[in-house]
Amino acid sequence: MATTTAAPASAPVHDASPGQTGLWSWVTTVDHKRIGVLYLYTALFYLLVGGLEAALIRTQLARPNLSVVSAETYNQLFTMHGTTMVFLVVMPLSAAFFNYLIPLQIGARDVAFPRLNAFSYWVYALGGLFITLPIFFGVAPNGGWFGYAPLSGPTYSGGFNMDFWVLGLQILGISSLAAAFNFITTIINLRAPGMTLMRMPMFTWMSFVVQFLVILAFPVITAALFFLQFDRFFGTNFYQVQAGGDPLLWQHLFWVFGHPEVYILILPAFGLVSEVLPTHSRKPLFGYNVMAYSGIMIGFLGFGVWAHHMFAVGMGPVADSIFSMATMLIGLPTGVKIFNWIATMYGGSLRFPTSMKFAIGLIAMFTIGGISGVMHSSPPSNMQQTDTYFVVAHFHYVLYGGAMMGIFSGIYHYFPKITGRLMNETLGSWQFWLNFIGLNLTFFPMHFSGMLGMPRRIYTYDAGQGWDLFNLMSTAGTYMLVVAGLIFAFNFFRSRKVGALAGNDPWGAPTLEWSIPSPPPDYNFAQIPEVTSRYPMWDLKSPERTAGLEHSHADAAAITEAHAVPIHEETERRTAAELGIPMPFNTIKPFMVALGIIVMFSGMIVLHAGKFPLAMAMMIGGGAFLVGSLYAWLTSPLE
Amino acid sequence: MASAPATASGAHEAHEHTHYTTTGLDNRKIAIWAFIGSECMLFASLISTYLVYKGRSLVGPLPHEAWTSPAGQVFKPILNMPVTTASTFVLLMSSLTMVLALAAVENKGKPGYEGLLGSSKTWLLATALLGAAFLGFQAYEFTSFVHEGLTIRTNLFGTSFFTLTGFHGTHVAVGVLWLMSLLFIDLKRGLGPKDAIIVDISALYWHFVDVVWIAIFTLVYLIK
Amino acid sequence: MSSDRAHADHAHEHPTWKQYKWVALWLTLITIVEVWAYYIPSLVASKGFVPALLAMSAIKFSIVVLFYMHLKYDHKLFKALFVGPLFIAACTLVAFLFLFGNVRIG
Amino acid sequence: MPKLHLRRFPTVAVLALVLLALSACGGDYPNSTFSHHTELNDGAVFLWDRMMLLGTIVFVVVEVVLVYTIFKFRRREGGPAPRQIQGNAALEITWTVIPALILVFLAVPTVRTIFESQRKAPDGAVQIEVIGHQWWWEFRYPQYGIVTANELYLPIGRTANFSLRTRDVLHSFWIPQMGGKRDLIANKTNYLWFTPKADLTSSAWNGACVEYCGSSHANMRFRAFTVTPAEFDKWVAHQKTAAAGSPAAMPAPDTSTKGAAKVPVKMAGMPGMPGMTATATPAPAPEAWVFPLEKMKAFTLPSTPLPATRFDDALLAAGDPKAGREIVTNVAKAPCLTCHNIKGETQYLNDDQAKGPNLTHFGTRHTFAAGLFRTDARTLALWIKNAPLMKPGSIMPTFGTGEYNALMKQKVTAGGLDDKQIADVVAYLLSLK
Ligand code: HEA
Ligand code: HEA
Ligand code: HEC
Ligand code: CUA
Ligand SMILES: [Cu+2]
Repeated sequence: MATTTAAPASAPVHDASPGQTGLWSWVTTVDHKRIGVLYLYTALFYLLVGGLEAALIRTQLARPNLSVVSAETYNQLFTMHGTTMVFLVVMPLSAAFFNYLIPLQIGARDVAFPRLNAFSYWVYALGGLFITLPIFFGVAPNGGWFGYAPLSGPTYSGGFNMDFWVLGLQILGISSLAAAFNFITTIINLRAPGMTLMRMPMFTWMSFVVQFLVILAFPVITAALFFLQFDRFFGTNFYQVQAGGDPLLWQHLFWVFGHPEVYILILPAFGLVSEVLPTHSRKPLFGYNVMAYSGIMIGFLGFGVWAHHMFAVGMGPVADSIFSMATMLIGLPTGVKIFNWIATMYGGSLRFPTSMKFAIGLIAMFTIGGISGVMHSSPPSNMQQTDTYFVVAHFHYVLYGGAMMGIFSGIYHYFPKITGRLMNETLGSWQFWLNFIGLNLTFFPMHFSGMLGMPRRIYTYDAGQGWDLFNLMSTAGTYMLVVAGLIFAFNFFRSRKVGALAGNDPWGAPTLEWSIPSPPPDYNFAQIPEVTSRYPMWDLKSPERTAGLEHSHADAAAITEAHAVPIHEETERRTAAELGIPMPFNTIKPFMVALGIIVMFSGMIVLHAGKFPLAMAMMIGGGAFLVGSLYAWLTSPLE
Repeated sequence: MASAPATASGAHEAHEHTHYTTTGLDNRKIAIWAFIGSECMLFASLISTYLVYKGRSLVGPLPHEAWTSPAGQVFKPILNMPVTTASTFVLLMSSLTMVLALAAVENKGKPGYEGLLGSSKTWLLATALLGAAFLGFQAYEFTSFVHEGLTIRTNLFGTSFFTLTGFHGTHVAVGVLWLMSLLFIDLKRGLGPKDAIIVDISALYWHFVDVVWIAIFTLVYLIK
Repeated sequence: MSSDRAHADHAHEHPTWKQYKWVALWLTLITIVEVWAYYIPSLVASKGFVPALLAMSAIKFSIVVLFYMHLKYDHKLFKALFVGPLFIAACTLVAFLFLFGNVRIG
Repeated sequence: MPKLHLRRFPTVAVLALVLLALSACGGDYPNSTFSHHTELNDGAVFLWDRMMLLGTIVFVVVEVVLVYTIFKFRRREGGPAPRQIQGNAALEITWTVIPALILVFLAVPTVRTIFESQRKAPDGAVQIEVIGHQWWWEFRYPQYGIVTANELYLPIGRTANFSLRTRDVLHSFWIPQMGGKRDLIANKTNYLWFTPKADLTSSAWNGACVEYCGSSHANMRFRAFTVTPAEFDKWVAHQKTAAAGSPAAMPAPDTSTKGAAKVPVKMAGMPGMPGMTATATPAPAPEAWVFPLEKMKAFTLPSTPLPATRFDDALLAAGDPKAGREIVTNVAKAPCLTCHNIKGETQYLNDDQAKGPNLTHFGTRHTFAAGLFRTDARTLALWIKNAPLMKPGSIMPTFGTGEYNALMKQKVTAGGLDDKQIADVVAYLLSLK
């Protein structure tokens, strides 16, 4: 529960919402910014967990034939490392930014469904515990992060381990789906007058695409997990080979979800650096339209390439060829992004605060991961790469070198908006360089160990296989990453207290969120700004930069209806009540509904333990609690 | 303004006093369409699974073919067309009553909507009842299958069939509950044009569930 | 987007009782034809059976969506929100049938 | 604002990469995928080279332009305000089209190679059935009626056509130096073929399971021996025979010089127990041929650490194969044959039911437990005593009396074997030449 205790500490330095302090206010909040902060803290906590898991993995692999951890523990470690990093770290960190930024960037007072938003968070927070806690009892999931059948089924994983995984992912899916419907609606419907789609900040654009990936990809894994759950709990035959079940069904369903999922992980980071780069280059984003379209393109193509994870299963030459070429195609829209970012910087006036370093780091490192991705996409060659450390190298370059770098960039960039204070740049610089070197030291050698024959997911390997040096390097690099992580944590907590005051707009950034105080008051915008171009804050502060841009006014009706005013900086801090802005009430009900869900799911575990009456009590009790809370929620007024 | 009284009006996120929205559309309607889009993928996965496993069961009973077990027991083809045709018809008609319910709510008090056509209560009730009838047919179908030797564990057909139709049935059941709560509100305070949105989104959901059944009926029942 | 506002607010004329009736009738008729065809062995055996059934259910599907869900008359945004996912879902389903050998090329 | 550290950026990166590349070229890499030992591998390496070339070009272009930009356009005091450029259609088209062209150069050979490598295996191939088990490999040569485990013999210059199946979860079959990799999937048979090139000498390779398959996935390895056709024939002829000491092997004419029924046979070449002798029934012709241990390079000899359990060497030296056979082949004494088959002995299971490796010629295998251990008496004794202790999760039960049975979560009492019995069993197993 480190999350809930850590959370209050993050209360903004000068709280803009009177009476909004204490644990209770955090449990009941429906403010998108506070929910964003909750996401941020929780996900950072899990980053620590996932990072420590990685450190243990690497320690075990430092030398051949070590026995730092047992085989069984190792298998739980890598399963939980992958699951944690994907579902409990990168997705929620992205969600933290969705929550905090989208309403601010589009000029809204909150998201479309504030209580649903709180619900998403609590389902995530509780679901995260559900899937993480078992590791302390040695019964953590151990089937790998993609849980291939039949190994994940009842015949070969009889214990509770995979129950936690199946049910845990279902829970997390609920959270992601609820959030996605919320953000889709928010982005479509709550933009300030004049904020056309093609004027949305690039982060909002990428988030928009991601929400569609979520609503289309998650139902598929939901179905796949239901099948597995039914197999495990009710004796159905979906993946039961003795009844003729086909293990490839799981694989196809999983990767129909799994590949879009990797773009769910990367696109928000792409969005963040698309905010950071223009700001610190003092130049607009190069090829804005193409940047938006390429994001859509990546998302769309992402649904047609899943089987590139299955080139070794023997799909036959036709399918192999089709999926191979579709996969290669994705390099094009992604390449456009890389080139456009560089072009954004080209000819600019570059400044290099930590956020910029990380953003550039993303460009440099993601490219490496992207290229090795394209190398995977050629099946005859992939046959030598798949399930080796070469793949591990690929996905850490895109995930750590891409997604995490982008997220760090975003954290440094938006920390002043969130807390009102700047992070320390010297420490930031240290963190960046340790990260940069550590990441290359950790993951670059994996290309070699992989191509030199080292399979992934092995808890030990024999001496004399030609892998010793590379593994040692990887482990050394990991320790550097741990140090970098500690520096980050220190910087983060310290800067919250003693960082230099930021003011509204410390970076000279172009978008709406910088027009309001840091941290923003609970109502965000005292008056909804009217947007006349893509870079409203530059319109205001350095109009020469946006002179070449198309400017136009929103129609009068919309302006009047929204009580919108021309773009301006808001500096005064008043309460919502003083301004007469209706704010949603705090409420515990979303938390209660989430709790009901968790109790029901826990009942399934108890059922597996054979305690039928208790299980029924939990499921029926949890269900009743859920329905009751939901009824109370739906029938109580929002504001 | 900040403390508008509770209106106890069903699925209410956004509230009475209308906020500005970019498109002028209601948030909830956008959300329900996004949700329906998402459901397309869910049902595509379920239907794909059923089709992929079609003809792969190692033992009977089977949907369209007779099957003799090694022990000599004979199983008839299991699908019962007359019953399913009836239930399909019921569900299709429930869509008709649903649009009538929506029209009644939208046009309450308008000329031409005075009599039966304007009675939202009748149509909501009719829709819920038709939905319940569909569920009744399904319950009958499931129990008779079990009696004939097909359970969710028997073979791949049983597994994927019960799961697919079960998921659909669950959707119908949720829809029936939703309709009943609308009916409840209608009885309590009457639904009028300003409530059209909450009826509209439930109607969209309801029709979508119907549309899914149209696909299932063809792919599962009609095509051998 | 702002230009859509006026049109979106209340302007969409919903289909009327007359249309509703016709749609219901068509749904019934097509269903009858489908089930009738199911009972004629020679039709079932013919090549056109499956495509015809698919076409008929596609028609039913479409008219419910267009008229009962009034997508035909509604904001174009909703069309996009529905048709996009439906397209991806359909493609995925078809791809599965090929991948698992239910349908073969040639 | 702190000092800029960007100057270090290219230097460090380039240096690190160069160092790595160097270290990768220098050493000895016994499992390298860059060999050209099969046509399958040629295809993969060709594509790899192509990708490496194109990838390097893309990489260098991107990074050079990036680094140049970073240096060239750093903010300078009093520098000019940047020109505000929103985009450039021509440029953007260029950097879409050029990568597209690059991809064509990759896609065309890719598709060609896919179809080439997945066509039917040529006639005259050795058929090999590979069957994956949690956590060991079964190899069958249906043309010769051979069933063996964990060690694979491949004739040089002749196509090996593998059909791959699994008895439980998914596995994946891979010999890095031979190229390719194919998953073993339940309810499906997969195929893979390649031809060890004629210029290969008789040598040993490592193989591994590369699909996560549970606790001992890391321990699911195997050896492959590429041998000359003549050697292969000799090996086949011998492997076809029944096990030494089995009733089936008995009636064979006694060819030993002394005319005695039993002769002490020197256990040549058995590592770990030099000079240990055992009595064995003279094996009938043909003469056994196995890949000579001396020719196995260090990397093919496992060095898996053994558990701390001690075993009395003297007992081992005194092990009696005949007594051992009594134990192993008598299910009343030990249940070995309820899982293992030994050709020529009473058979309880057909090959498709056997849960454990076929032990007929166990003594001819240099490694056991899926390549985890070398076949020597001491290791084998520890194995019989407590296999799961040496190989996590192993389905081979714990037999040593007093040993902790992890599966049953209790110590072995009834039905266990004492050290003397184990020594006999070991002697017997090693005699299965
Ligand atoms: C952030 C996550 C992320 C991203 C963005 C990507 C991006 C890509 N991935 Fe990756 N991938 C993963 C995460 C990700 N991947 C994960 C987690 C796995 C492993 C899962 C597991 O097994 O556990 C995986 C595995 C994986 C495989 C399967 C490997 C195997 O198991 O055998 C393949 C195969 O094709 C692949 C391909 C690609 C390709 C082609 C891209 C492309 O999108 C990359 C495009 C980018 C570029 C190409 C660089 C920039 C472009 C230019 C500079 C233009 C010029 C370029 C060219 C002409 C080539 N990935
Ligand atoms: C986003 C995803 C992500 C990220 C960031 C990482 C990060 C890391 N990963 Fe991970 N990894 C995966 C996703 C990820 N991984 C996946 C999906 C798999 C496959 C799993 C499977 O096979 O099933 C995998 C597998 C995997 C393996 C292969 C295991 C195997 O096959 O046997 C290895 C081995 O070295 C590894 C190592 C590392 C290392 C050293 C890091 C390092 O980069 C980690 C560095 C981070 C830290 C050391 C934490 C720092 C701490 C902080 C920043 C604290 C901040 C806290 C506060 C402010 C409170 N990973
Ligand atoms: C429950 C089934 C079972 C029984 C009973 C059993 N074994 Fe095993 N045995 C196995 C399995 C499974 C393996 C493969 C283990 C592995 O490599 O993970 C094995 C492996 C072996 C090996 C190594 C074979 C190789 O080539 O790797 C030997 C030797 C062996 N068993 C001997 C015996 C003897 C002797 C007995 C009787 C005392 C016995 N086994 C009883 C299942 C069994
Ligand atoms: Cu078998 Cu991994
Ligand atoms: Cu992928």
